[in-house]
Amino acid sequence: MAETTYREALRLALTESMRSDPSIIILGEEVGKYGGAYGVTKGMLEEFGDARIRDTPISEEVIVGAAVGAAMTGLRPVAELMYIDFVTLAMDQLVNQAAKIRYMFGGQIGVPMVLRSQGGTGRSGAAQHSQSLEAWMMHTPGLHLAMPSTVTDAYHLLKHSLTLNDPVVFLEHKGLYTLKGTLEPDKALPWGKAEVRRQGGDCTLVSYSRMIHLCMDAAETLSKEGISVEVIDLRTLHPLDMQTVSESVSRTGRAMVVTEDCLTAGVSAELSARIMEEAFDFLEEPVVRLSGEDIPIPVSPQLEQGSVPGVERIMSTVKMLLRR
Amino acid sequence: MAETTYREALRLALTESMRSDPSIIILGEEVGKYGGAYGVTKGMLEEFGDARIRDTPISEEVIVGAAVGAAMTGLRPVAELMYIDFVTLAMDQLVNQAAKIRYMFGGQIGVPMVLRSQGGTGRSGAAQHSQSLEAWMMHTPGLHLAMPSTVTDAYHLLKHSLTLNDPVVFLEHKGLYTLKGTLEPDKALPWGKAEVRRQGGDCTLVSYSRMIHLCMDAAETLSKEGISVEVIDLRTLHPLDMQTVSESVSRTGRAMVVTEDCLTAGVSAELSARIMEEAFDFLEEPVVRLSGEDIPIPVSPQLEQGSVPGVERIMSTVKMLLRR
Amino acid sequence: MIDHPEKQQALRFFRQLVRVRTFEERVSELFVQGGTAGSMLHLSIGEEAGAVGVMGAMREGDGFTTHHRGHGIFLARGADPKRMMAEIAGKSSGYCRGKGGSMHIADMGLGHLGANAIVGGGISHVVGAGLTYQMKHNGNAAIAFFGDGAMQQGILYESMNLSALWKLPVMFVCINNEYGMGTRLDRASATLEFERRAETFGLRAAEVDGTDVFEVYNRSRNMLEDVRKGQPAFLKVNSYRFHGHARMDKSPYRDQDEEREGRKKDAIAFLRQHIVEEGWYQESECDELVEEVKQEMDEALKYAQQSSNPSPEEIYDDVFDPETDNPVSVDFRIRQALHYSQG
Amino acid sequence: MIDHPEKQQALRFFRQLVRVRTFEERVSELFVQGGTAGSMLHLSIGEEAGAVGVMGAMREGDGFTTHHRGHGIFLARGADPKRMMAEIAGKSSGYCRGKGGSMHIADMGLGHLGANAIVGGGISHVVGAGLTYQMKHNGNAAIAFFGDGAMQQGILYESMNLSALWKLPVMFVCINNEYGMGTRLDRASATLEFERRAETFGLRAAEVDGTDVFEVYNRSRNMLEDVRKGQPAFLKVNSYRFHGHARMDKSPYRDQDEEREGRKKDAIAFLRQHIVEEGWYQESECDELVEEVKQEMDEALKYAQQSSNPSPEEIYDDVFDPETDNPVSVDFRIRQALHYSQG
Ligand SMILES: Cc1ncc(C[n+]2csc(CCOP(=O)(O)OP(=O)(O)O)c2C)c(N)n1
Ligand SMILES: Cc1ncc(C[n+]2csc(CCOP(=O)(O)OP(=O)(O)O)c2C)c(N)n1
Ligand SMILES: [Mg+2]
Ligand SMILES: [Mg+2]
Repeated sequence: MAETTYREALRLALTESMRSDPSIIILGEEVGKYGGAYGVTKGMLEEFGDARIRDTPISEEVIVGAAVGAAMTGLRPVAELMYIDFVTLAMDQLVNQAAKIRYMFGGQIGVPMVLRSQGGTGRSGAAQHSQSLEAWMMHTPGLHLAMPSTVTDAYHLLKHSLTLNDPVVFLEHKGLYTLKGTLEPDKALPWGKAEVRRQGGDCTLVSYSRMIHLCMDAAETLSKEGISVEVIDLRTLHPLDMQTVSESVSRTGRAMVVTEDCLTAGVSAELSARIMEEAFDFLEEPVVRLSGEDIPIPVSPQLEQGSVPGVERIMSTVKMLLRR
Repeated sequence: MAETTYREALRLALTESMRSDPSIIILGEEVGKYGGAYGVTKGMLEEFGDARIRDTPISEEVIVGAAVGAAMTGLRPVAELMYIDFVTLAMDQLVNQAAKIRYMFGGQIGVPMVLRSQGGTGRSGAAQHSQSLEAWMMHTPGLHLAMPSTVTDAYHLLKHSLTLNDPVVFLEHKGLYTLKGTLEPDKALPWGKAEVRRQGGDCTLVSYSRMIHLCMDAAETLSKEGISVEVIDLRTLHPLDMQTVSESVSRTGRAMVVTEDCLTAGVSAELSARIMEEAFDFLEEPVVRLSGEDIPIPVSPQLEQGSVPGVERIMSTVKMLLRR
Repeated sequence: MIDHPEKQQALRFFRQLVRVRTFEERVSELFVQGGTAGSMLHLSIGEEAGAVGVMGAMREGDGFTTHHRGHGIFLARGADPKRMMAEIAGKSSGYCRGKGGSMHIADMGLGHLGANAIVGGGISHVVGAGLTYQMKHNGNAAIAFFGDGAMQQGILYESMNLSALWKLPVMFVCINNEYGMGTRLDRASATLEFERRAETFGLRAAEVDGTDVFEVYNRSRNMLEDVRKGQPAFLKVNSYRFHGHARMDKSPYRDQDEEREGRKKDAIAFLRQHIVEEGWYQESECDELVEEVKQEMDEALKYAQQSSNPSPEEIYDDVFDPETDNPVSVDFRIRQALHYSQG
Repeated sequence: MIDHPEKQQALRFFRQLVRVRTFEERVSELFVQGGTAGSMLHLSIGEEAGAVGVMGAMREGDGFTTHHRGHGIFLARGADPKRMMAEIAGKSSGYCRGKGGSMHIADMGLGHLGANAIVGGGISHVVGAGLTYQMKHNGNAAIAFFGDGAMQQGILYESMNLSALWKLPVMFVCINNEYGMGTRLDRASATLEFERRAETFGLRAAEVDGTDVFEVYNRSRNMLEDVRKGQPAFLKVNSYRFHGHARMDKSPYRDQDEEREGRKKDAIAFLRQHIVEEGWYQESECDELVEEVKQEMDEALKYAQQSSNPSPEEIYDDVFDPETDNPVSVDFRIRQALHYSQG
């Protein structure tokens, strides 16, 4: 089968969904003529026209707010924020409105929208263009939260997002768009189910998005040293598939969470706490959290790299955890 | 000594600080003529005049943004957001600007401002007026985060906030303003130091803000049943005094974190993970997280109450933890 | 003999105005009895003509959002006062089953896309609704109601611009009651030329006397014709907030004379006088109508009082589509962690 | 013989304009060599007169913020091109010690309160700076530079209103280069009457030809006089973005003819012609000046290339005031949890 990029897989998911569901529209900055800042929607304007692929002004708050209103009245909008860092401008619409409307209104209506964006380091975007802010959304009841790491997952998770009746925050990673892989369009991929990317018996690495690839590289190298690491890709942070995780940890007895977001009060805190809660009796060591440093992201590529976990540090931390 | 309310203690802290530091100004909605939605700044307009106590339009984003600019140029602004729920409108200014300016600019300048607000349940404010959003700030490097529970702490923490050279998010609780207590103006209260509010040997309760009082009530009742609970008030979530916490947990072997914010990816996740990391060898049981439910806050007073921890549930959970 | 159409309209409007005011008076009673859910209760007394006039010009299928002071608007739309009152009391027979309350009443059936407790929070939703209507070519319009205070929220201008840029069937209605909480308009806004502001964002704009329900109605109707054709509009309805900001506020920040004058701007009194002068109703007939409405609202009040509270386990309902997701309780998690049986 | 003052000014402006353009050309080279930190590099070629003209009218003590396309503005303020270039390269000799980069250059000494990578993000900071200056009665002004794209960000209007309401010494300068990324102004804005918008928020407003540095300068100087007295102002400087949005963008979305015409709006070419026509400089003297500037910028480039990268442990510096707080590394935490010795 031909290789597909993560970017293309996303585009394919959007395209196929739009073909079969006329209520889907895309709105955001540069999604049309420009084809998206990271090229995800390139060519879609030509197929779907400017009524369904809508370039917007630089007005993040109304981009999300209009998506909310459209979703309430019968459309299924995909609102794109160019960088997740800009969600800071639309938190009211995301958190106080989109996430709460079904509940506040007593279940009368859902808000079937997808907020697509991308985050993370890797392009020296500095402090305002490199953040990983998924913990905020994970902390917000009412939001689904998908963070695909592979070509096939990007495709299926986005397609599934476009069938849910509640808001989905769909976070891509700027470092993954050029990732290549074989797209398996027929793979069964239930929403909210983690995937064991690699089996192993010595310890369990739990991660998602770009960090999965670093974990896999680390696991591969470690395997040559006789260390057997299990790698779990959560795929979605809401729903969160703790069953797969605790099953694994109860076998390995050692767990390490790897995330790119800042350590303190980040996603790794929740995962660590949950693992302890669900597999306490099996834990030989405390759950280890290898996350981004508690700092803004600096622009220097060297410093940027040091701000988030890398393969070397994953390996050395696994070894510490295993007392090797 | 005369009893003082939490509200008065805050006002006193502001007033004394403004008397001694002419660079302090207050800006926000209704802080002047109205005296603050919860009455904290009542009467201050009369003393300090409208150049220093500034009513603003309903423009949360520029309230925080103007505070940032004022702080960078020599003032020490106290920006008030009427409800922490409205920080959703000013997250860019708080997170991308205030918290990162010192770092992005290579240490050239700090942003000495205090963002005062209040959160929590207790007044049937419903989903957009009852949230506890401190986890977002705790997850943001560059912010101090204070959440006082007592009259004396409110006073000292606010005064200290007004001496720091970095932004402080100062979160009051709408249910505490009428709390009475003896203000100890001379108490030494180092920034970032937790307080053991009650000593006990059977388990450690870690909490802050309003929940402290519920923990204390629960501990009192439990003591009559022969259960001895230690209660630790964190006071500030950044800095976070884990030393006091782990010292306690290493004695009691059992820890429970009580917070009002939503459970998932909330403050209790960080505290739970940290306790495990720092006191793993001493833990007889997993750290227990008793937090707000993962739901928006409903308006019905009965439902609202059920959304967050109460004294009864603290007691029953402690008993479960102690297998009584 | 067929009634003069103006008479019919006048009487319809009069009844609606009285209904709004009387409803708010009952809400106020409910509050005093401690029967409302919470203290954040904002009465629209003094603003009735804005609600009734604009609503009169709206059509079935149109959508709208309101601010926190939206009881009157929804009632004028045809809401059931019983279910409104029940919602304000936080009861399960309310529009939102006791989850939303006064500041979050909504009803998709009547096109009420929701009251909002964030100043400016609901404005952008009508942009999205307008987009839906435009794409469905259904001729509907989407109307955002908000207060003068929201005129300083940035999202309003983003919303205006986008509506005009995309030629959406959207109308922005500012219910100007001269105050945002304790702050008089001129202490919040550098200029008072709100219509000019709207025009520079590409909207048609006008202001109307919010004590004259006919003027409000006629202007809205005219505007809405163009709105439906893709020319978004802005309407400022001038009125006065008779009472405090919230039910407990005694407005000490307002000048007594100003208040006295302000309360004279009473659309109901004006219309009643007009109706009597025109001979459409006699005073006694007006009294009868008022009495009828009182009974209606008394019943609403009673209904709310007698309705039951939602049951505790309902807190987990409707966070998500029940088909796909349901939150687990904190207690469940704790029991799981401690290996306690669920119970 | 004393030079005509206009000549002196013209030559000063000419040098500054050439410096800005040459600086940007060197930045572009640095990029091609892979020497810039990141690809988010926005050149201000074509916008030089806005930077030089407004800056010429500013005084010592004035503060300002810029958008992401702010190199020229800061250079015109008197920045050291070496340290600028080093910052763009992410080196420790840069203005922000390699932490900020192109989009976050700042220098408190020169009143540069920071470039900002959030469209509209720095605008409100001048409101606060203006408040400081007002309270200190120091006669300073605070100026926000931003692009036409920021005209649709709500915070701009909140900032304008507050500045006018509080009579702050604040000036808003929109460097209109007709595009926000790939979107031409008329596809982003429902109306193009930005000055009218500003006026409805209480500002004095004007637009100027951004290819005429004298016009920009004179208008700014006039405006700033009133600004200092508490009358905030808005200035739109019309120009054209000669190159792509960021260094890698080839602007496929732009019409070729439009680009060709746009690039003719060249403030440098116009001024040079004027200078030669007036006989203030001969062509050869102009060439000499250009050569001098080239050398200056070559040196800046070399300086940046030769500067060293910040050292890895610096990532923990300056998150907080070093006197009060310093973050602990993730590795430290892990070692602590696993009882490993630190190291
Ligand atoms: C974003 C936001 N800021 C502040 C508040 C608190 N608040 C509630 S109503 C109100 C005044 C609103 O004034 P206006 O828009 O004129 O409406 P009115 O109350 O006069 O009907 C304020 C400040 C809020 N609910 N939301
Ligand atoms: C809040 C925000 N939204 C979007 C972006 C991405 N972005 C960066 S520059 C830009 C275009 C800005 O246009 P304009 O304000 O006209 O400035 P110019 O680039 O033309 O100088 C966009 C959309 C951003 N950095 N910040
Ligand atoms: Mg008002
Ligand atoms: Mg531009």
